Amino acid sequence: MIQLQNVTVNYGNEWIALYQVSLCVNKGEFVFIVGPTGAGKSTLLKLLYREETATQGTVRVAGHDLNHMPSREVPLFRRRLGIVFQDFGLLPNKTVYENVAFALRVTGESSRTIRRKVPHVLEMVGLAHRPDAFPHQLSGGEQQRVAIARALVNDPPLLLADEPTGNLDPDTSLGIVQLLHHINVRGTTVIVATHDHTIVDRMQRRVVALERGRLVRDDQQGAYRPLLMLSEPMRS
Amino acid sequence: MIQLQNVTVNYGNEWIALYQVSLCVNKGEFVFIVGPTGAGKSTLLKLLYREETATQGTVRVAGHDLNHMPSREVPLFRRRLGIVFQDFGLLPNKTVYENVAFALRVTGESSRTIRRKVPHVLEMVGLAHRPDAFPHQLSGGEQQRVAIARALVNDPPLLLADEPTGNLDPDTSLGIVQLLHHINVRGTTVIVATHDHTIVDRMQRRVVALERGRLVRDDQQGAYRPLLMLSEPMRS
Amino acid sequence: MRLSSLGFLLHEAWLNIRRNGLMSLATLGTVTVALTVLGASLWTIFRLSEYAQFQPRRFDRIDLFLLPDVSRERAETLRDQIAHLPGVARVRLIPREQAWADLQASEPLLTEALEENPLPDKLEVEVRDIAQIQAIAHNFRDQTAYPDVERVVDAGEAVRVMLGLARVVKVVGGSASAGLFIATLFLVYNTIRLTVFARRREIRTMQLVGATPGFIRLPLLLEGLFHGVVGALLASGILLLCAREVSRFVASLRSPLIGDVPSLLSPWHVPAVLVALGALIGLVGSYLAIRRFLRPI
Amino acid sequence: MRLSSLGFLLHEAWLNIRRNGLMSLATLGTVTVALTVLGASLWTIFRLSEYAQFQPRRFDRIDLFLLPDVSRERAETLRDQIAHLPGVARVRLIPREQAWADLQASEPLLTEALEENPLPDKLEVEVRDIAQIQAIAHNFRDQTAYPDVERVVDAGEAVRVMLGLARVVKVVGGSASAGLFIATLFLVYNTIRLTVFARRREIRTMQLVGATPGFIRLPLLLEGLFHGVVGALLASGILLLCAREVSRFVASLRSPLIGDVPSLLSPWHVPAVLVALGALIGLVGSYLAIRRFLRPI
Ligand SMILES: Nc1ncnc2c1ncn2[C@@H]1O[C@H](COP(=O)(O)OP(=O)(O)OP(=O)(O)O)[C@@H](O)[C@H]1O
Ligand SMILES: Nc1ncnc2c1ncn2[C@@H]1O[C@H](COP(=O)(O)OP(=O)(O)OP(=O)(O)O)[C@@H](O)[C@H]1O
Ligand SMILES: [Mg+2]
Ligand SMILES: [Mg+2]
Repeated sequence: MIQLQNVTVNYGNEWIALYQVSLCVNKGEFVFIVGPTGAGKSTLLKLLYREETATQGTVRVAGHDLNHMPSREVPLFRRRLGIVFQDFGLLPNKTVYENVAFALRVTGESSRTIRRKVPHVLEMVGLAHRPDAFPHQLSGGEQQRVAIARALVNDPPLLLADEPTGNLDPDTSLGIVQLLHHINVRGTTVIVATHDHTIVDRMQRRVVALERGRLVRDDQQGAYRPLLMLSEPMRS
Repeated sequence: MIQLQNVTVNYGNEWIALYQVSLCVNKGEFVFIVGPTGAGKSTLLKLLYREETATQGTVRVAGHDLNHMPSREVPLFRRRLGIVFQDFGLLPNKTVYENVAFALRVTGESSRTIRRKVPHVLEMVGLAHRPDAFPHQLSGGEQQRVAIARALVNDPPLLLADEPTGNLDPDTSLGIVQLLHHINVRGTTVIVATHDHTIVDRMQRRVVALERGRLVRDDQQGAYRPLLMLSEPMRS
Repeated sequence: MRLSSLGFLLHEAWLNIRRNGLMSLATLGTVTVALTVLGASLWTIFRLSEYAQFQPRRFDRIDLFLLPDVSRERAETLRDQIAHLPGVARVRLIPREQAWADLQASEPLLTEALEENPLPDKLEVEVRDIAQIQAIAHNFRDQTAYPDVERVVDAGEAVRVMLGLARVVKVVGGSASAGLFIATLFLVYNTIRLTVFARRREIRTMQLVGATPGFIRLPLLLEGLFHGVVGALLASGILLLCAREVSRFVASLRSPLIGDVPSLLSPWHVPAVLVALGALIGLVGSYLAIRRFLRPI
Repeated sequence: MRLSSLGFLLHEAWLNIRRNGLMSLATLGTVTVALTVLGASLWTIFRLSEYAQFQPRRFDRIDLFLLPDVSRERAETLRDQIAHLPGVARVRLIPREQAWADLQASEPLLTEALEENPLPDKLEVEVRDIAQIQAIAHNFRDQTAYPDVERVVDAGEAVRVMLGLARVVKVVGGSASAGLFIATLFLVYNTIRLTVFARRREIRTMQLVGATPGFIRLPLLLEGLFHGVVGALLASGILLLCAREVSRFVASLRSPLIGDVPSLLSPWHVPAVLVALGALIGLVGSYLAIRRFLRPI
C-alpha cells in the first residue's frame, strides 16, 4: 500500500523535517506513528496525501508514484483516502452535516447515498444530535469528531489520522480508536500519528517512532515507549 | 480569586453549556477542570476571561464582577491574565517571537523588558531555537508551546489554560505541567482544563469535574477519575 | 459532471452567497457602485458624442444671398449648377417672396414696419462633409466665378469649434470608456480576489479532501455571475433615477439645442447593456481571482 | 500612549503592509484605480465648467453696424449714449478705417479685390450680464430709437445654448462630483473592510490578549493612510500622463477656442488635491471598516 524509500523532506533550504526515512506498510495494516513534538509525524502523513512532496527519495501510495503524479490526478487519488487533519480542517461555513457530506459530494455520490451514509457516520462518532451546528459552535472535541466522521464517510481504503484524539477525553478516545480498529478489521489500512500513549500501549499494534525526522523504531506489536525503556522512570 | 455562583450559560436559546455551576478558587490554587468532551470546560474558562458572559448567576474574578464590567475596562482586566486557548489563537502574520512579545506590547512594556523576557520564556517552553518561524511553519505541538509561552510571559496572577497539552507528547506534556506547577508555587493561580489523565493523576491537585454542564465533583487532591471508580474497568 | 452535482454546485453557490453575508454584500456593493459609475460615464460620453456629432449638422449649410437684380431663371440655373459641384449635397432656392412670407409669419411687427420686402433671393447649400464647408464657402466668395452672389454666410468658426469638439469627444471619450471598463473590471476583480483570499484555507481544505478545481471553481463563478447581474440591476435602477432627474433639470432650463438631439439609446437599453457588462465583469473577475488560489497542491 | 508604543504601532503598520502582501496590493490597487477615475472625472468636470463659463464670454458682445451716412461725431455720441444704458459694460467704436485695416491685415487678397472700403463704422457693445444680451440686442433693433443703426448682430441662439450648457455642467457636474467622491469612498471602504474581515480572528485574539481598541485600531488607520497616500501618488502619475496625451491630441487638432481657455488648475495641483483626497478616503475608509469588527467582546 505504502512504500517510502530514503525520503528526505526539507522546509525552506535547511530545515529538515524528515531524513532518509524508509517505510513499508502493507494493505490492511494498522500503524501508529509516534514521536516527540516536531519529530515529523505530520510531515510524514502530508507526504502520503501529497500536501508535501519529498525533497529526495520516492513515495508510493496505492500504486501511485506521488513525486511524479500529474496534478490533474491528485484529486482522484485523494478521494480514495480518508484524512483527519491535525487542525481538523473543517469548512467554517458548512454545518456538521454538510462538512461530512462534502467528502461524498466531491466524489459525485447521489443525494440518496449521502442521506443514508452521513447520519450513520455521525452516529458512529457520537454527534448524531448536532448535524446543524457550525464548527464554531462546537467544542474542540466535537470538531475533532466531525473531522473523523468526514474521513470515514466514504469508506476509504486508506485512512490517515493525524492526532485524532488530541482533544478527546480518554473514554471518547478509546471509542474512536476502537472505531478505527473496527474499520481496519474490515480491510482499511489505517495510519495514526499520535501522542496518546495509553491508546498505543493498549492496542498493541505496529508502532513506528520518529525522532528529529529520523525513523528510530519500527515494532510489529509495539508500545508507546520502546520495551527497553519501560522500566525507566518518566523524566520529572 | 474566583467566585462563580449558580452560573448558567446558554448558547442560542436552548443549548445549555453550563448549568447552575458554583465554584470558588482561592489565590494561589492549582485546579484541574476535567470532564468528557463537550462538558463545558472551555465555556467555564471563557467565562473567566469574559469571552462569554453568564446567562444567569454571578462571576467574580480578581475582585471584578464580570457581568457588570464596562467594556472599557475589559482589556485592562485581561492583561492581568495569562490565557492558553484551546485553538492556540496565534497571530498568523507574526513570528513566534512577535506573538509572545505582543502580550507585553499591549501592556506598554519597554522594548528592553521585551528583549529580556521573551527569549527567556521561549527557552522555558523549548522553542528558543525558532523565534523567527511563523505559526504555519510549526508543528501542532510547537504552536501549542508558543501559545503557552505567550500566556506566561507577563507573569500573570491568574493563568487559564485550555487543553494545554493536547498536541504534546507525554514527556513534553509533563515538562509543561511542571512549568505550570513551578509558576503556581511562585504564587500564580492556575486553572487547567484538560483530558490528560496521566498528568492529572500524577499531580494530585484539586480536580473539578464537569459533566453535561454540571459540576459533578470537586476533590482537593483528586485524580482524573473519581476515587470510587478507580477500580472500575475502562469502558471498552 | 452529473446532474446531481450540478444541482449541488448551484445550491452551494447560493449557500455561499447567503452565509458569507459580509463578503457577498461587499462584492455586490462594489459591483453596484463601479457599474453605476461606469454606466453613468459611458452614457454621458455616448450622449456627448451624439451632441457633438449633431451640433455641426446645424451648421452644415451655406447661405448665398443673391444680388437684387438677379432674375429667377438665373437663380435657378445657378442652383442647378451648384448642385452638381463636388461636396455639395443639396441646394434649395428660397425665393424672396417665400423668405418674406416666413419672416412675416415669425416677425409680424418687423415686416409691418418695413412695409416692403427688402430680402433678396437666397440659395441654401448643404454640404456633404461638414469638414469641407469652409473651403466650399470660400469658393462662393470668388466674385468672378459667382458674380450673382452678393453675400456668403457660413457658420465659420462655430463649425470648426464644433468639429474639433466632436473629435475630442470621440477620441478622448472612447479612450476614457475603455479605461473605465478596465478600471471597473479591476475593482470587481480585486474585491472578489479578497473574498476568495478570505476563503483560501477553505479552498485548500476542499482540495485536500479531493475536490477537483472545476468543482471548487464553479460555485465561485456562479457567485461572481450572480453578483455581477444583481449589481448591474441595482446600478441600472440608480442610473435611471439619476437620468430622470438630470433630464428634468435640463428640460427646466428650456434651452434650445440641448435636449432636442435624438438619441439612439432608449432608457431600456441601460439595464440591458449593464447586465451584460455586469455578467461579463462578474465572471471574468471571479475567474481571474480564483485562478490565483487554485494552484494545485 | 507611551512613545515606545507609538514606535511599535508604526512598525506594526509597516509590518502589516509588508506581510499581508495581497491585501495591501488589493487596497492599493483599489485606491489607485478609484482615485484615478475620481481625479479624471473631477478634472474633466472642472475643465468643462471652465470652458462652459468661458464660452459665453466670447459672445457677450453685440455689434452695431451703422449706416454709411452716419458721421463720426454722431457715432461717438451714440457710443457715449449707449455706454450709459443699464446692462451695458463697455462700448467701443471701431471706425471703418480701422476695420478696413484689420481686414487688410487678415485677408489681404480679399481687400485687394474689393479695392474700396465697403465697411461701415461699428460699435462693439459689451454687456454686463450675458443672460441679458438678447433683451439688449432687441432694443437696438428698434429703428425709431436707433435710426443710425443698420444691422444688429448678436450671438443669439449660440449664447442661449452656451448659457444652458454652462448651467448643466455646473449642476450636473457638481452632483456627479459629489456622487463620485462618495462612490470612491465606498469602494475603498469596502476593500479595506474585506481586508479587516480577513483579519477578524486576529483582531479577536488581540482583544482577548488585552489589547485596547485604540491599540488595534491605530496600525490599521495608519495602513489606510499609507494606502490612501501612495494610491493617490500613483493615481496622480497616471492622470498627469493621460492629461499630457490628451492635451497633445487636442493641440494637434489646431482647433480655435478649444485649448485656449485659461485654467485655474496647474498640473501640480493634481497630486496635491489627490493626496489630500486619498489620505481622507484612506483614513475614513479604514475607520469605518474597523469600527465594524472592533465590537467589544
Ligand atoms: N512549512 C514549514 N516550514 C518550516 N518548517 C516546518 C514547516 N512545517 C513543519 N516544519 C517543521 O518541521 C518539523 C516537523 O514538523 P511536523 O509537523 O511534521 O511535526 P510533528 O511530528 O507532527 O509534531 P507535532 O506532534 O507537534 O504535531 C517541525 O520542527 C516543524 O517546525
Ligand atoms: N457558540 C456556540 N453555540 C452553540 N453551542 C456551543 C457554542 N460553543 C459551545 N457550544 C456547545 O456547548 C457545549 C460545551 O462546549 P465547551 O467548548 O465548553 O466543551 P468542552 O468541555 O471544552 O469540550 P472539549 O473537551 O471538547 O473542548 C458543547 O456541547 C458545545 O457544542
Ligand atoms: Mg503534527
Ligand atoms: Mg474545550
